[in-house]
Amino acid sequence: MKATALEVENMTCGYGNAMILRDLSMKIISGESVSVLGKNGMGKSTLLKAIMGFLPKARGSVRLFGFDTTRTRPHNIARHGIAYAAQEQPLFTDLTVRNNLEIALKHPETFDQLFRPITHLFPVFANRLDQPAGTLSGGEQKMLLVARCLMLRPSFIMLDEITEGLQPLVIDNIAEALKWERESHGTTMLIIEQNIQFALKVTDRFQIMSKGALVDSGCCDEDGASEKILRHLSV
Amino acid sequence: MTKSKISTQIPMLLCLILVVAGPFAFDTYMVNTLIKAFFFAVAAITVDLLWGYTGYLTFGQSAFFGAGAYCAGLVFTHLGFSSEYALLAGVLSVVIPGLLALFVGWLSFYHGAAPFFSCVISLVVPIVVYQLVLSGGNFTGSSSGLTGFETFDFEIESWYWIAGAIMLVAAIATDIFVKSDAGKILVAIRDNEQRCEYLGLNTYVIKTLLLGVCGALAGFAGFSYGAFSGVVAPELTGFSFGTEMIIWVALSGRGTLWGPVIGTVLITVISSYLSNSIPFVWQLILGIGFVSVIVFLPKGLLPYVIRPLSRKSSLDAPIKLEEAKIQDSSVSGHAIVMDHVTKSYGSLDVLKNITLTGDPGDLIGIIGPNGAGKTTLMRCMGDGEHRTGGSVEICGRDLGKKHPEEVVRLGLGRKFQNANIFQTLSVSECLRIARTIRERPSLVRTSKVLALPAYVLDVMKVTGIDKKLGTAAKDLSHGEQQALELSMVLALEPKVVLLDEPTAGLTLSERRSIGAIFSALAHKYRFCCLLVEHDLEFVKEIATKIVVLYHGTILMQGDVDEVVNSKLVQDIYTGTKSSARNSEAEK
Amino acid sequence: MKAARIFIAVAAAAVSASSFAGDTIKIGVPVGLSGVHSVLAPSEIQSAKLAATEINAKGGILGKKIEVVVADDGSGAVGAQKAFDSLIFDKKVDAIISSETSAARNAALPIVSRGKIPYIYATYYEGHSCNKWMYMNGWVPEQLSSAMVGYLNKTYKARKFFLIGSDYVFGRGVLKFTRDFIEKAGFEVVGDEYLPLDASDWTPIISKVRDAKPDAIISCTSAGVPNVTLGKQLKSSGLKLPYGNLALDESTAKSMGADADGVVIAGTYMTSLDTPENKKFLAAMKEQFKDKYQTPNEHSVPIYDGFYSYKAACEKAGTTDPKAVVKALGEVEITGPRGVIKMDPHNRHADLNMYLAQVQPDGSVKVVDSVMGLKPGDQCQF
Amino acid sequence: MGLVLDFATTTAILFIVTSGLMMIFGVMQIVNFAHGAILAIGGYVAFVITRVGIPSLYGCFFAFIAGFLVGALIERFVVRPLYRRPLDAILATWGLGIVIIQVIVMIFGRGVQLVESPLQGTWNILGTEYSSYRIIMIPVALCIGGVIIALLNGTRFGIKTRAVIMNENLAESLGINSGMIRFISFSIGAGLGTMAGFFITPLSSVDPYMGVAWLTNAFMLVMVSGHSFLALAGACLVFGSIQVLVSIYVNPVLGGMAISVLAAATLRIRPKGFSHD
Repeated sequence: MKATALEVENMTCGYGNAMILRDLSMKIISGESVSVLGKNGMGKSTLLKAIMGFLPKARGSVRLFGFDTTRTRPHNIARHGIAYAAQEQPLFTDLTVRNNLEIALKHPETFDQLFRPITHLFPVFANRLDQPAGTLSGGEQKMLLVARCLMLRPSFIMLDEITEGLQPLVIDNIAEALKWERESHGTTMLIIEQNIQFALKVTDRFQIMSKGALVDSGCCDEDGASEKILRHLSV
Repeated sequence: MTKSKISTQIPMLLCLILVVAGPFAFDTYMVNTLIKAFFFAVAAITVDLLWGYTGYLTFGQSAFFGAGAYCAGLVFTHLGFSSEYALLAGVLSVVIPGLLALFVGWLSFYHGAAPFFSCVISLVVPIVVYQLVLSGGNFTGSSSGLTGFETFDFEIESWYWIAGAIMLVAAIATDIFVKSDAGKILVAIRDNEQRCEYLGLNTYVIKTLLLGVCGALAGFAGFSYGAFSGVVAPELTGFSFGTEMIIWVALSGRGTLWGPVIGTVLITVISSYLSNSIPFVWQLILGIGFVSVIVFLPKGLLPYVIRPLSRKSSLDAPIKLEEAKIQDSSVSGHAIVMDHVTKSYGSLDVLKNITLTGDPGDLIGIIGPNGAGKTTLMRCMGDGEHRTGGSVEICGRDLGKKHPEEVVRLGLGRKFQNANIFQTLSVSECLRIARTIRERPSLVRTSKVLALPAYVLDVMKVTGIDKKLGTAAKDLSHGEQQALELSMVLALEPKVVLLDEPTAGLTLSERRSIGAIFSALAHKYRFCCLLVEHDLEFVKEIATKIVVLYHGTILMQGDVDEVVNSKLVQDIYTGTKSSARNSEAEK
Repeated sequence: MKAARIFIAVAAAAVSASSFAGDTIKIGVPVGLSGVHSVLAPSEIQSAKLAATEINAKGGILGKKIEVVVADDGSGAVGAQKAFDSLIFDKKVDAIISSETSAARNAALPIVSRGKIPYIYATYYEGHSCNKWMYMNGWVPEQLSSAMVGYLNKTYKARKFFLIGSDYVFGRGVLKFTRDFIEKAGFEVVGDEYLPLDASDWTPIISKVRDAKPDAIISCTSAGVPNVTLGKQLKSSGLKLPYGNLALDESTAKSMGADADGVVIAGTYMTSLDTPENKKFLAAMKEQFKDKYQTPNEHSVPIYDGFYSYKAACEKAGTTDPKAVVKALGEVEITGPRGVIKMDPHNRHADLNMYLAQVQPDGSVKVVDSVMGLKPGDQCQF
Repeated sequence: MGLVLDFATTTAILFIVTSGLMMIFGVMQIVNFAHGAILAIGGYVAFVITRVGIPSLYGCFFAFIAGFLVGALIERFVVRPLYRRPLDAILATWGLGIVIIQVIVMIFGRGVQLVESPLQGTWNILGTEYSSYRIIMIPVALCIGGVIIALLNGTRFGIKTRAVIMNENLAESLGINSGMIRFISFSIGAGLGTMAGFFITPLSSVDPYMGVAWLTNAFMLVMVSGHSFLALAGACLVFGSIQVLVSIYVNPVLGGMAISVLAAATLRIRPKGFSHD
């Protein structure tokens, strides 16, 4: 039996005393890729922030790779091998592309070695390392974000609406990169999405979130997965 | 007895006994020290009012105290002493520091001034006054100050009773004021200035006036001090003295009025004894005490001294709810009209050409994905300075560049996303402050009756907060807090109500009851409600009209069915729209 | 409640402390332990203690031992009020002998009047301060400015003077007198500038001196920090002008060392005075304070003299009754390290010997001129 | 020429004195009101070092280390609980300043100590004799500025620090311990403060209250400069020069408050002050 990567048990949390997530439980096996889908404002981003340690938990617990991280501070959670791409302000726009990629590395001297595969996945960065990240286009910034996650050689990647506002080509590029990562390193992933096609492409199973709770789930390759999701997302 | 009464009466009684009995119990030295301490205590009261109650950290009260003292020193030195000149100096010592304080207030408080900025200004004021005194040469006596002028020829006992009476009057008057309905506004400003503005209170005018009064009071205390001691020195105007006042207030308990009074007197007395025998150790103890209190007991010591005495705290006499007469509420024409409203940050357009109208009885649901500009849209309705183009009319009147507190008076109420209330005030106090623009609160009395419009009473009844009038707002559940904020907004008797994600974080049953309330508000009481909401099902059930906002533009507006069934909205909600739309945008 | 208990305890302590009265004569010595005068405080306390030890060793005053009570006046008016209040009304001293700033003295006078005890102001000051309980035994500008201006003119042919002072009663008072004296003598004042008491950056004033091109500088800052910083900054500014400092004392000069090289100072006391009284005084100082010995100066020696004047007055009056002592203070004459000190009962000031000296590169002081028995001019009328 | 040198040296001295305060304010938006006391510590380090006979060139390192250690203690025990209460942090650090000053008084006494200037005399700059020590302050300020900019832009610590300044949550999510960064920045800021105290002592004298006079001006300069050290240098130049001009041509006392008043006026008109963003 494979090890558990993430285990959330009866977690209740939110901002101040407004609880966004109520009694939420979920489990991800090591090597799995899971998407969480749902409409806006249902608490999807809150879930990632809570796992990452940015929100205090009123009740319940979070375990990452067997460690209890319910009260661990974000930087220590990051050191458990978690790569997280937030939806808002995920890059240091004033720092260069290189600095953005390098800043989280444990051993900066391994930069060149780690960067080599990235140039294959996202050739666009090969000769733009010294450009401030803020001057990249929206799509390039999202790619940089994925690149940063991959360069950490993480055991667990969490992406928050990485495809938001992107061209189909870029979305495909990112999907390819994530597939490559899973094939070559077997990385566990938790992906928040609005884009159903993308989610089905890069994850094994999906969960639907509504009003702070997980209300449905399914396998991405089962028949009618797409329809099942649409039922929840449409009105 | 109630908690608040005990915490007031014991210290008040102590002060009274001290003031009456002092000359019989103490020797000349102690009496001398106490007289000065009483004058300092008056200054400390002003610091407490400004900082403890209103939340404005000021280093500057010494400037006003010193200015008052110099009024005494300058008049008596250069014009001489007589009863006419004494009167002149006394009047000047109130007028000059008062005007100076009003000027400082005008500098420090304006729409959008950061609290940090006001604090910085308060630091500069004593420096400027100090330097002006120093540069005054023989006129102000420069570094040496003014000494040896003739002054009131009272016996020391008389001085003691005069000083004590001044302190008691100042303290009791302040006590009455901070407990009155109007005084609660100070705490409201400290707790949540933004909410105050959106309740129609002009907070910067209130703060400026308060500073003016506090400046005048500190000035009078300074005048008395100068007249008593016969010495007016630049130190009295300086920044160090200003921070000393903060130390007195912080150690004994900010926001507790009698704490600073007693604290100031005690600290002044103790230091007058210890600063001669162990001067450095005493300063050290005071410094360590101050740091520890700030770090560990931000409320100061008094609340911890008083607490054991008031274990059996119960509520004040219950407040009675009553129905208020609503002023003429008919709106002819549109309740709100937005015409080509634009908001941009630099080259980034957050809102583009928004045009929509709302009528009494409308409940308009505003939906759209994250970052569509929903909250920005609300802000453009609530604050005239926010939009960068286009025009807004509320109840037929142009929004112009009006600030929130003026917009509220046009008939707009805004409920924020997070429960935006006054944490430390009780439910009834929160509601009373919300009624300020309708019913002028008393400066001296606490009213036992709270008159609210019928629909507010309805909301309170449905949500159960009418049973919790005496509870501090911070002790309510999240749902109750949302209900409280809604009640506060409605207590303004608005015509247009903005509701920003009012159901976020609520339980299912709470959502249902709040939905019913919204429907009633629009349909029964003819408000024009604008509701920003993610939960389309919720909107679908209660809205009369839906506006779909997407990337800063109105993608669609119309009937509920029309919108909900459209392909466009389906696409947005299932994510298929986003890629298509944006690829266009990127080209 | 707890607050009340503390309060009662403090109040009780206050009452009990004040009800003490012993068989000693208490003499209050307020000094500037903090603030600009803090440089001088140690030497002042030593003078007072030496005088007390010597007097007690010879049986005290009228058979009673004397006790020195020191208080901090913070070198300013507000602190002085606290110190005098405490000394007179709390510690119940019999007399006060002090060498303080003028602001401190002025602020304290109303308290002395209320306390009704003898007060000897034992240092130089700007003059014309009068109180029926107070005597002075230090110099006033009438005695000093004439000596300094005369010397600078005689030695350096100086006719254009630049005056620099601390902005306080003493600085302004002395320099105003000096200015009048210079102008009366037919010379010229090309500038006078003041900085606040606590200022330590003299750059702007030094720039002005550079532009005004005077023949000599006369400064009258507060003793202590301003004196040191001005000296240092003048030295490092590269201006090489004759410089007379009316408020520099020997020990400060010594600690400044090369920074004070060449500065002309004036006063009624120099350690190098060759009189038996001075030699005996210096020996006793070194004997009593050993390695803690502070160089005696224009502030501390008058305190020492003040103790002996007070002793003589008590013995003449045969009592420590304040009124009688004040009367007697104007009648007695003592001989101290500075020579004969006799304070006038009406004018309240004393005739003094003035010495002019120049600081050497190692910080020591060499007497270069002297004027004996200078009159203080009309100061008070009692 | 004298005036130009006055401008340049005043700017340099102001920059030296404010850089430590800036370091702390820039990274954590906390104003360290113990800065005055920290300057005094530097003064006393200079005093002790000249007594012991260590060449003053090394002295500034000792001063830095002393300040660094004191800063570390302050951060750990006083400032850390107050990150979310910046106004209280001002008060607590001010109280701490009182404590430090009293401790100094207890060890060294209330009096004024004198420290020999390591560089006596004057230099002739284009025909003007000018205090050599003041002139030396210009390269010292440039050095300090250069080292800080190199530290923030060229080192890994610097990049992490800038990351924390720009977006603390993001930095945390990348495994950067923002608490540690703050701790180190505060300590460095305090170290810069003592070093500044060390450098200004030969210009004046050493006494426990020596730093307090500098505090408000330093505070106001930092306020108008926002996060940027370049803006700080600019503010020091502009306000320092105005201070010199007002002091010479109007009144030295008014010169003393020129910085505060102008900075406050600048903030009223342009709340962001000198910083670009």
